[in-house]
Amino acid sequence: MEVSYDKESRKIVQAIERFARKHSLWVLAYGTGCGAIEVPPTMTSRYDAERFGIRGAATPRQADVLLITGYLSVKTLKRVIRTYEQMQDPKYVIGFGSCTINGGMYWDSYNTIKLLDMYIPVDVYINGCMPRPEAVISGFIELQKVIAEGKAEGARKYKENLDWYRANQQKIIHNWNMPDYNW
Amino acid sequence: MREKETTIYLGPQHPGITGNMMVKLKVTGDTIVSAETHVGYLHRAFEKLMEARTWLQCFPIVCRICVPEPDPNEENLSRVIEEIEGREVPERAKYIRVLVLELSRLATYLLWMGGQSGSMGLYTMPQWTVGDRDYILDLFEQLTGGRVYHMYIWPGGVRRDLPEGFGDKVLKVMDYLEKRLKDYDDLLFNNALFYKRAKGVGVIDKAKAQEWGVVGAPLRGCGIKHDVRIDEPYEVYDKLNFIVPTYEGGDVWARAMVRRQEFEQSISIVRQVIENMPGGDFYNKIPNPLNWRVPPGDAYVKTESARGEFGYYAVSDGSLKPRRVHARGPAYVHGVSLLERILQGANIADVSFIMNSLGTCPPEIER
Amino acid sequence: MAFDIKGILSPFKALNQMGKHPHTVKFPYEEKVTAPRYRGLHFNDLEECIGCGTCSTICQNKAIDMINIEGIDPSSGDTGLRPRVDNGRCCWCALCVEVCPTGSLSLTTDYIYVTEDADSFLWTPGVDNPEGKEKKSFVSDSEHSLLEYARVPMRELEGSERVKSFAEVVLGYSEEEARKEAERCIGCGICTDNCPVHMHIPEYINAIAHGNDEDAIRIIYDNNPLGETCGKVCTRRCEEICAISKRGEPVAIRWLKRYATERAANEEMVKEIVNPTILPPNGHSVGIIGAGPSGLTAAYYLAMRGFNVEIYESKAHAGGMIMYGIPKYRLPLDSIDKQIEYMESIGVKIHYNTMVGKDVTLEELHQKHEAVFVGIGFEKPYSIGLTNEEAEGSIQAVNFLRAINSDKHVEIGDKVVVIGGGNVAIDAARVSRRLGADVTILYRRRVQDMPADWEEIEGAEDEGVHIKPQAIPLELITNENGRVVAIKYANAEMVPDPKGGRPRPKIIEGDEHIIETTAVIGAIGQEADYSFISEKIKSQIEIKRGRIVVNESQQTGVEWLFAGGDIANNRADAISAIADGFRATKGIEKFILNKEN
Amino acid sequence: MEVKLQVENEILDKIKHTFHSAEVSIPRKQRVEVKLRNDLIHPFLAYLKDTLGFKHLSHISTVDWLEENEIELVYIVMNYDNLVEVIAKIRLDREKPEIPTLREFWPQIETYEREIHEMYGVNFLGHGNLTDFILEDWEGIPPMRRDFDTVKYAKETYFNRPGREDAQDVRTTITKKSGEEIPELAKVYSVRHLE
Repeated sequence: MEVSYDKESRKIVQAIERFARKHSLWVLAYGTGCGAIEVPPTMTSRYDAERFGIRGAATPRQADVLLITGYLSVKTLKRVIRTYEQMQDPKYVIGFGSCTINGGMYWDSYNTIKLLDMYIPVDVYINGCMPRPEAVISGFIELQKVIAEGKAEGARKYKENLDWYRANQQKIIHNWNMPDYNW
Repeated sequence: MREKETTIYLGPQHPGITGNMMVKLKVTGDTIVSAETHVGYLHRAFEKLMEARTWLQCFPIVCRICVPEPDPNEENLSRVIEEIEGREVPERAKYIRVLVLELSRLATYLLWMGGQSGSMGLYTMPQWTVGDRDYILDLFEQLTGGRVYHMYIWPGGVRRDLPEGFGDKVLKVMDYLEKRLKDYDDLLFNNALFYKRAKGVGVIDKAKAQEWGVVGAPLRGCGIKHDVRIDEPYEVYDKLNFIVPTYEGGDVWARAMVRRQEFEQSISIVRQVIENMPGGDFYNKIPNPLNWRVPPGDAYVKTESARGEFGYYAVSDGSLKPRRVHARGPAYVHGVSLLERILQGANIADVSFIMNSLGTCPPEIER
Repeated sequence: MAFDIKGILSPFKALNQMGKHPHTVKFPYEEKVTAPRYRGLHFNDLEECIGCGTCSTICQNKAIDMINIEGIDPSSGDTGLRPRVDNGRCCWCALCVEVCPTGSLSLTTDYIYVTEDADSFLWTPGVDNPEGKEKKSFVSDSEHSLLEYARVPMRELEGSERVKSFAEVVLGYSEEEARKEAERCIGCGICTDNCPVHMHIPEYINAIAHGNDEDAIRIIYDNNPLGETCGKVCTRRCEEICAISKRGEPVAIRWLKRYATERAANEEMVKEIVNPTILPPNGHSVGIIGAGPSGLTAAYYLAMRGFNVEIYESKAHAGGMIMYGIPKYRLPLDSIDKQIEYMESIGVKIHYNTMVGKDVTLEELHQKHEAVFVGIGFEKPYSIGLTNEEAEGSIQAVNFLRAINSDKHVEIGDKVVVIGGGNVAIDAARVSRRLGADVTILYRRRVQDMPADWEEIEGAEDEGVHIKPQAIPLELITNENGRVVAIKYANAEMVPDPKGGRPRPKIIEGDEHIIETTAVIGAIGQEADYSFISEKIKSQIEIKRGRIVVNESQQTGVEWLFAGGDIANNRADAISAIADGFRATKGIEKFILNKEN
Repeated sequence: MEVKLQVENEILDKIKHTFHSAEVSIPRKQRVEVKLRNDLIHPFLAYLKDTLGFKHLSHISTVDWLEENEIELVYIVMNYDNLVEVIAKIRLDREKPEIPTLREFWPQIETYEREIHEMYGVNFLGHGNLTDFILEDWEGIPPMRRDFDTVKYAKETYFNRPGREDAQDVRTTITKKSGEEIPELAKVYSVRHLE
């Protein structure tokens, strides 16, 4: 049911929404690359990311954040796209590590994608190879900031530019036998 | 009542191990009839990339082959080059290498303890062990400059000497870990729940173990005493005292107990290394890396990693770049063909449990 | 059911932890200090960096680009480029740090780089993080650097062995030594900028490192036909700015050139290996005065381009100063012969014993040839300006060396004093030593001020030459027969130059000494003899401080007259003369072909 | 120090005695290297496993000798009793690399052969399951073959982040300033990117 607000109260509701969202970032437990090795230390006792409301979620439908921990092979990209499309709004993507930015050390590999944002929208990048837990937490804090400012618009961008993203995705995934999630 | 056969896809989204892979299970009820592994989600084509890089440029790459335990890769590649080249390694460098390898083994075992207990729902363990593993990573940071990827062991020795007072720091962490091991015992290894859960699960047939290509802790968990550190001593393992524990049974429990004993042995090795650390050079310098050619030849070397025998086969054609470097990780057998075999008859809940106990590491399978 | 007190109490164990410092790092409220050798983001000391690009070469991720930066201009020994790191590629392996020849590049303790903008990961260390200087952690020092900073030592004859004959002092690299030395090169090419000829240094060194000496020879002969001479006696300005020399000994560029060129043992082999493309005769003709390095170079390349080239040489042997000025223990006659014969074999004609101005005039040459190149060099010594200078036993070094190199006997006795501190003075001293004399060098300034090569000075000292610095000669003392028997000199102290130049020697009053001597050799410089140029032509060319003024293609004020070598540049070395000859080739070719159209 | 290679020499003798055409050498302690005729690899490994007790197959490695138009298969088998490893090498024709499968000896060899088939295009006759292993829907030449150019493929297939076009080549910058002209034959030596 759609509730209509006037302009002022919409602003207030949005602010409350964003506050709530930023303090409950459930991360889909999908370690896609070597970066996944720094996620356990971040999540466990030493760095304890749960202080920020960050914790793991087992299934895409319950998760808010898709943490792309490093390179994606073409085979994984297909699964990641599927996972991302299964996630419910609001959803955010963090590109973790150099290889999500410009290929990193796999810049000449035939099997890994180089620019993550050509295939799915990315809200925050964490640089490093690999990023330390402190950097991961900084990335999440940055994401919280972006959410609070209302700038984390990745999911909307994906919807609006779906054709562009699809074209890029299908350029490398030859056998596109995936269900359509009714965008 | 006839039970219907169902197909379940486990993974690739985090099956509970370090990396992504998928197991396609055919089950009737809760019992697995057959399992089929699907790997390749983490394939980066390392072996191809190495052929396009100079020998030295391979080093930042190889450590990424096995994410939780990068050091055996560096050590292996260094040693295979040294063997082709006939390069001598100073004694001190050998000791430092053993120190790094053993610290890395401890870190891996701590991560494994977390994974093993996490996969049976015991979530306190990962909080402890992964947190404690961080102290070892701190040591690595002090020594090598990197937490996870060290790029520290190089042909001819190691990259930097031990920092001031490093030995004491290591010993302090060793004391701490030894103390913590009692807690781990209370919570996991002496836990009746764990014993009941793990005994008789994921059994490897002792008679078939060698033919199946089982190595490392799973092999010793079958009661077969083999360890590369003893079989073909490398670095200075022949000068150190340690025992290779074996357990009978070939099941998850036996493998866990083997690793627990080895954890203790590793602490002892680290202490011996610190105590006997010789002076002298830590590095027998290679020529200018821009012009460094390795003479033609080939060699096969292996290391006992925390998961088992890690072998490198390298071929040089005398140019600046390797002709071929082939990494053979233990998980290549454990995680694919062996897993398929021993999953038959197990329960669905056992899959991740067994995968953990075999030390399955997809990035190492696919490279 | 039994009452289990232990089971009830054991959870309270957790109370043990109360008040203890928590194990959790409270990031971001509390920073965890990174290790002193942590590998984080880059920092580059822009002042130290010379833009050699080795970091960019070694990077297996192709993460480093060399870019122009505003405010940093190229200079000698600095390309003006600076590295920029793509953090979307960098893996913090620090290989770039390990091979940085200057040690300017390092990694810092900074590692947090979080942003929404994917395009912001290109950054220039040092420019974008000047504060990184305080945070350097993983640094390169000579101990850990992967570059080899020590040179493969050159084998030489022992000092006592050397003075016995005119045998070549330097023995040359063996193949193994040469490969090892060539491997040290990082191939940046900064050295080529300082070489007057701009020889392709990294290329031929790389060819040697690859084990392909013949390619190295071909590359050397591309713009230097006297590569072997340069390999033995070059003043090697290239080595002064070698990137490795920032922290170590420069790559032995000269010795490697020597090694490569000596691989071709005779002129047939040189011709076979170099296999130059000689264009068919184009009907044009060029005359060259003087078969010194500049003239020979011009002749060689002009001949290759199809010109008819004729050299007029006043002496019986070609080579000019490299033949008559450089002692044979540095540059043996065989080697010169080999190079000259190779040139003649490709079509260079040399008229020996033909003195322009005497046997033939400049005007006649102009009639015969469309262009004339003058490379006569400085043959006329400066007078030493002392009383009794003309006395018997007082010789000029150039004349002395010329005589010795022409196999003539010069009577110098057993106690020789050489005046001067340049290479000629040292050569004269070392030659005298080989003739069996006890030699003393008197030099006005300090040893470190001597213009001679330090290797030469060291060589002289090894051979037992005494060097008396800060000694100003006053007069030559003659005996009743008018023969020099002693020299009087005064010690000097160095006083600062009021104009701000280098310190000047000032005679200490009364501190005068006399050395007995059988011969005094003056070596304080030379000048050119322009008497062959007619007044009419002289009026059209400009001569400044004894040198002919030329444009960038070595053309003088008279359009058909080109000049090069010592008479056109003030460098006073063979390589500059070769460069002049090489430039003149292009200038002459352009001049003649333009005239044709 | 003299190394006693008694065990190795015994194995060497036995192999030589049984397979006359094999070239056998001992590169170092605990290693015996054997170069074989292609058709002998099957009986050879059977002999090693059943008669000499080499029960453990460490791995099969593949080397592409593009220039010689051959693909080399390297079988490394180990005997846990005397701790010696035998490295057996055969060379296949690169145009049509075929060899019977060895599935019957070691079950895990199935995985190895699948990978080699995928990465090098070696056909293992009688294998029965040479399907996709690591790659998915791969088209074109097998990627580990040396004539497959991964840099070119990556450039064509994936994207590169723009903004780095202003990069300068150091050598070119210097020659531009000094006016040096590098001849063609020297250019191969001025390539600094170790390519």
